[in-house]
Amino acid sequence: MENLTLLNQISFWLFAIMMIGGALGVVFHKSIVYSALLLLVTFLSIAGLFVLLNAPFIAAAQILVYGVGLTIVLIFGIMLTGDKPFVDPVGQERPKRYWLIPGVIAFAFMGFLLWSLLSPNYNFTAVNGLFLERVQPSIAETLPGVQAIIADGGVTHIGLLLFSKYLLPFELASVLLLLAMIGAIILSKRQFPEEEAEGEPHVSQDLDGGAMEGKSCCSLNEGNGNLASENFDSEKETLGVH
Amino acid sequence: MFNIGLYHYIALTTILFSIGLYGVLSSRNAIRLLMCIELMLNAVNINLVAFNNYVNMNDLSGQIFSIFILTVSAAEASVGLAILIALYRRRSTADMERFNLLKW
Amino acid sequence: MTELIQNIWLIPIYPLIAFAIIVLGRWSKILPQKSGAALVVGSTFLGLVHTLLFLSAWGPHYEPISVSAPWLHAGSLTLSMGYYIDAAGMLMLLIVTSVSLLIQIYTHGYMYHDPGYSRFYAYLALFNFSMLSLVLSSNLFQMYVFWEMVGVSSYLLIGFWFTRPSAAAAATKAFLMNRIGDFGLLTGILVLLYFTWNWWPGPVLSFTDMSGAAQVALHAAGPVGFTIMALLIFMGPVAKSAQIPLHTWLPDAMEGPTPISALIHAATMVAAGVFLIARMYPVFTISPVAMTVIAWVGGITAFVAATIAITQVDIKKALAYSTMSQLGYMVMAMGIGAYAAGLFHLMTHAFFKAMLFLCSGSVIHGCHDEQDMRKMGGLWKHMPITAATYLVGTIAITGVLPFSGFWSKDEIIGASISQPLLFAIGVVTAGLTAFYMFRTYFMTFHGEYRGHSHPHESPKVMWIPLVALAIPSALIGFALSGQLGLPSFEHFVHYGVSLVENGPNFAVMGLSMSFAIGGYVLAWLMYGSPKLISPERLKTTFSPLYELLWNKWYFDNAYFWIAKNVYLPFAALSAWFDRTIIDGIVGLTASTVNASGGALRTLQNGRVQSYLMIFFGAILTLAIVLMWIV
Amino acid sequence: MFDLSSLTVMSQQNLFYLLPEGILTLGLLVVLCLTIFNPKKTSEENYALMQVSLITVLLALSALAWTFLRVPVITPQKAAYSSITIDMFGYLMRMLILLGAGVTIAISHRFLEKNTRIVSDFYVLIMGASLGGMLLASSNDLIMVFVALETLSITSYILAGYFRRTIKSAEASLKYLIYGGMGTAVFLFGLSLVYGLAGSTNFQDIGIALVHYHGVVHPTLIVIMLMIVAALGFKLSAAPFHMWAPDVYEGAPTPVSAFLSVVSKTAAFAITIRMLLILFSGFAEWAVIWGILAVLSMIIGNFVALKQHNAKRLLAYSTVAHAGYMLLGLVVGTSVSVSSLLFYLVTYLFMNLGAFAAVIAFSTLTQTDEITAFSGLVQKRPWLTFGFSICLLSLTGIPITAGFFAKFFLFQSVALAGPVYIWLVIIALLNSTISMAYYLNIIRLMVVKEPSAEVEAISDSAPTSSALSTALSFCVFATLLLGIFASPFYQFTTLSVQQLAQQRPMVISQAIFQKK
Repeated sequence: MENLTLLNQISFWLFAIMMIGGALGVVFHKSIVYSALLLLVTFLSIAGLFVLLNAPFIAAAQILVYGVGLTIVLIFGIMLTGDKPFVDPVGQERPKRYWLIPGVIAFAFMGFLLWSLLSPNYNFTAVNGLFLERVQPSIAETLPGVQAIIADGGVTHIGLLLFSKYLLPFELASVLLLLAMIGAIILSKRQFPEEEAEGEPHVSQDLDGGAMEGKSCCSLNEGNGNLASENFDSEKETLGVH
Repeated sequence: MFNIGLYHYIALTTILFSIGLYGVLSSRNAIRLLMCIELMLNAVNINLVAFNNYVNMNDLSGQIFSIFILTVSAAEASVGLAILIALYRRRSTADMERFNLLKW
Repeated sequence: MTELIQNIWLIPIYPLIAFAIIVLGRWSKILPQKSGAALVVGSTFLGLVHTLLFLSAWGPHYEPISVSAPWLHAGSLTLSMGYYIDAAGMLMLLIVTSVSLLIQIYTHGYMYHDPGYSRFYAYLALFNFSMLSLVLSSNLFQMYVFWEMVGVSSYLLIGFWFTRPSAAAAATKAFLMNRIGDFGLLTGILVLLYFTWNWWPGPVLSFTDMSGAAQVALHAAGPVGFTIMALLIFMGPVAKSAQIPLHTWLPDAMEGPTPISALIHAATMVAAGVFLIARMYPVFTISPVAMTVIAWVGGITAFVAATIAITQVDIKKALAYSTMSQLGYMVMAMGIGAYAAGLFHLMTHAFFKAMLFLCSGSVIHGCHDEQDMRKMGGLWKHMPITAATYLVGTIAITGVLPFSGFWSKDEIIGASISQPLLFAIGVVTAGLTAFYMFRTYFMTFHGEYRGHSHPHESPKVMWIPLVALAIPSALIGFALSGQLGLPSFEHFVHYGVSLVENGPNFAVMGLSMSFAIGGYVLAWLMYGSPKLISPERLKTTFSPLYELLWNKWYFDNAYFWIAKNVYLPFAALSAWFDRTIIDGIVGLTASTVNASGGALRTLQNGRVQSYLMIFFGAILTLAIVLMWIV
Repeated sequence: MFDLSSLTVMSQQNLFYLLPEGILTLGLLVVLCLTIFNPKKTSEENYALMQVSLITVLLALSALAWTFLRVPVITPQKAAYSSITIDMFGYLMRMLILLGAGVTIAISHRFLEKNTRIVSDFYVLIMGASLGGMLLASSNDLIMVFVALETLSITSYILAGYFRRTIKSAEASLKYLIYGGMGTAVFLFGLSLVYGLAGSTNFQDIGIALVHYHGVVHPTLIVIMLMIVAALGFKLSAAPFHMWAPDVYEGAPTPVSAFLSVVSKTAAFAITIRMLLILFSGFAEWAVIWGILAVLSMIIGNFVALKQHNAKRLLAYSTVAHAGYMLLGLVVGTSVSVSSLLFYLVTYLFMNLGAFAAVIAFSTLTQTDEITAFSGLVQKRPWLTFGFSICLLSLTGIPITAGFFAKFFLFQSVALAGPVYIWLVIIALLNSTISMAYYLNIIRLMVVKEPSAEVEAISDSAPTSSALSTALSFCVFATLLLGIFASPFYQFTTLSVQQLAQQRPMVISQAIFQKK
């Protein structure tokens, strides 16, 4: 038992460091592709934390939905929008305030949250929660949630809840997924059959053809910003009005 | 320090949330920005599961909440990518600095 | 007869029906082009007949009648709607129906060739509906509702001629100025409601219970709070009756068609402010400070507007400032407690000022849309009826003995004798009034015609209303002065026990009339007398042309000398103050708002990440605020 | 202790009350199937699909009325395992959302046909968003709140980018998604903390759990409040969380802007009021936060609107300002003020939808929505001008229109709550005086100015969509009618608030309602 606790602690720190490191990598790595891979690392570490938190089902779902599904979708997105422009142009630094102000805000926010959530005078167990650390293991094991986890990782319990107590949100989520799918199709499809007659509306640089290869788009952001602003002006004239 | 408890998790999620926040506020690439939103939502997920574990094990509603967040945020991310691609077709860039036609 | 009394609410409904018929008829193109006049005039005539029948059935003691029905329930607040008619209301009803009847007839001639003929009549009907409803309102809230509606319809009418860009600006200015007043009025109403929340025995805010409510509010709010409340309410009349400092819209509003100037900006709508003061008299009378403020605002307006009127060359603007000045008299009368005198002057002024405006409209019409008096002159020959009626109006307003202005205005001056400074203002203003009115008269109708078009008398449909209005302008003051054995005006219209001595005071009247005659003589010397030197003699003795011109310039120089040293500095100062300070303050407020709007707008820089920074910055700031407070 | 056997069978879960939502879902699927299996998409078919959608919404509305009359809600009922509450407040809000959705569908048809070839999916998305909004308005569970809110939000993101071929629409959509995603993240963080404090997702349980905190200055509670306020403020477009609104309103297709400004806002107000009155009824700190937000929204909304030259952007800032007025009702939090706020919402729905309908009608005719282009419209389209003017006057708060009474009721309820609040009312009145400048400017342009080139170009034979003109007339009519016959609606709102008060944890003993 003692070894198991130790193992838990070691795993916690391992996952925590991996998670934070991965997250920092997502934010700070120059290449967007590496960012996506580091995001995968973060997701998997979070799945590990879920296991530690007695939520094996969520951990599995995390790996399946985030670790596999979402990361792949993101990588598809990266490929569709090209790789090169996403390395921040060398020698062309953004103004300081573009990272300074966010940094200040994020730090202040973190400080505020840490201060108010971890202030020693108050804690989450004061009201009616059952803070397991303080509960005798024998009592803890009588809790339905714990029993469900012990039995089959909580799968049955979660399934029953989803189809009873949370039936309505569940059904609504299915409608939501349907709508999101329709929306994603509408938004990302290049041309619908009924639009063939009118063709693509003329835009200064219609880059649909070159988008996959990620070639022609590079010229916009590489090198100096003047070129980009010129293009920008020409685009301005063709804005749709509605 | 070595006794892992609820507050470790809260501190962890707070840090993760803030990293995501910094990323959203500062990143220039729209896809990176979407990733950072996912980071923030993941922080919430850990929060919920941790609370479920440490505060109330009478049922697994916290875990179910996080399942819903999982589902919905995946939908949101895919819609976000679709929008980004639609915009990319017109602007041929994913640079957040250039998406400022609508202003004032 | 009881039906007549019970159904008095129909009076505003007639014009509403006319409005609906015109709008729907013109929309569906069923109604012929020029049928607006018949409908609207008919509806107003019905209203006038109804009013007169009601008057005959009402007596003998003329007890106020109040009927209310619940209208809106909002929580524990129940607002009601109904009608309340007393002598003051009856007076307004008579003025509005009779004056607007004549003006609507006149309009047919004036607007006949205007493409917006039907639209104009529709707006007129809408205005009549709002105004009559305002007059009949049974409680302050209902009155406020129609007060705003009157503002909207007047906005539409001032901006009627969209071909003139200044008209649109004037309309907006009028509306915004009025809104500033209404803001005060509404705040005042809310404050009054706040203090009398649970008190009202009958319908909330009804005029019948107003005196009790005033006492309750005074008790609850204390004198200071009560005075602030009364002054907030007074802001409404200040804007509506064009009192300083919210008056600048009225001269600008002259951009509207002249019948509108006559109806709205002389006879009815601007008088609504005075009427509101009369209705809220129970509130004002128990606050001495408020009364003093009212009296002084009125007095200063009367004087300043009169001095400005001296310099005006646009005939309608001169009349507009004259209106302001006379409204100042009325408000001053209210402030010094001469309730009856104020309303008396309201009535006589409605008749003669409406007539003066219609005359000016006739002149403008006859001179082919010329409003500059320097390009008129000698019109007596071309339009004798207009000139004669204008003369009647001028005499009436200056307060020469038997004419109506004498009785009403001098009653106000007489009543103010207890406050010497106001009295002096009143008397001096009477002199100024005579001067500027005769100045307009001489400049327009005497001397040589200085314009280029061919002036002509207006058609019958236009001059008949002039003559019809000239009769009450001349006689109604005398008739109701109590000198003829008839019951006097105070007999009908009074507020409790009169606070000051009412009725003619001949010593005072003599004084003010002598000032008026002084003004007249001065005007004659300056503008009337060049006519003594006939143009023929100018032509025959052509060699001393320069000399004669010199002579002409001599008169003008004399005028300029007097004017420069006596009148103009002050008039110019007033005008400057008016344009620079008052408009400046208003403009400065507007530009401050505008500038801060522009500054706030730059925050919206199009970067969604900046927005999010503000989002989180706001959360953090709110957190600090909360930590601070809690 | 949670016991699985306590969960009864579906038939006992009051699902009867969810008939309108069911009809809406069914209609959504029907329209979707018709769209998919009918690839030709001629103009007639699109029109027919619009009619089907409209009929669905009307059916849902009548189902709402029928369920309401069939089983009167005397006390609040729980349904679907207490995921949602059925009460009069919910009925009112669901009615408003359905009305807003119906009007949006009616006003969008011609506009969509002019601008895109993919028409019918729009209705599917609108119905989906309304479904989310309706369930949000009556939800009683944090998970339900979240899922319903996201249904509303995600469909709104899609709708904002519906004209994906125009840059502005796509950009608006992306901005909305990013801002909304952050809003969601913050909201969820707040909700997770609520869950941590209470150990439950059910409103009643949370309310009871939070009773222990009344009167305690708890930093965690402040975090929760701020996060929830920020997220809901984003949905309500209250300053300083409003920054997305002008950009999105300008960029999005105009019917979507109308939908967002009315339906989305109504649903957001519904959940705000519900959470505030049931979950957090015992915390006085809210008043301070809402007060700051209200004043900021009024000032920013009105001041910046003065400088706008695009009608949609102007209306966006005007919605910010109106959110500010409405928040005054929450600042005070008495039953009278909250019911005045609800009445304001009812009025706001009609007048704002009417204004947007007029802008849509105009831009369908002229392909522009610059304010200066409206000049002289009265000469070409007098009835459109009339309707627009009535809506604008109502937004300004001129008497006899409903907007005036809404403002009057709201302001008097706030002013009567205490001397402190009179200052708020004075600020609000000053602001509504300022707002006159920009609202009247449009009327002035339309009525008294020479026609602009765009207006001159309108041909007399240009067709007007009958659905649009019906919807506009309906809004104008309602705007006028609500002013004169406000009482029945007001009584309904009063009853709604009473039923909300019944749902709060009993321990507080209605303290907030005795504040007056």
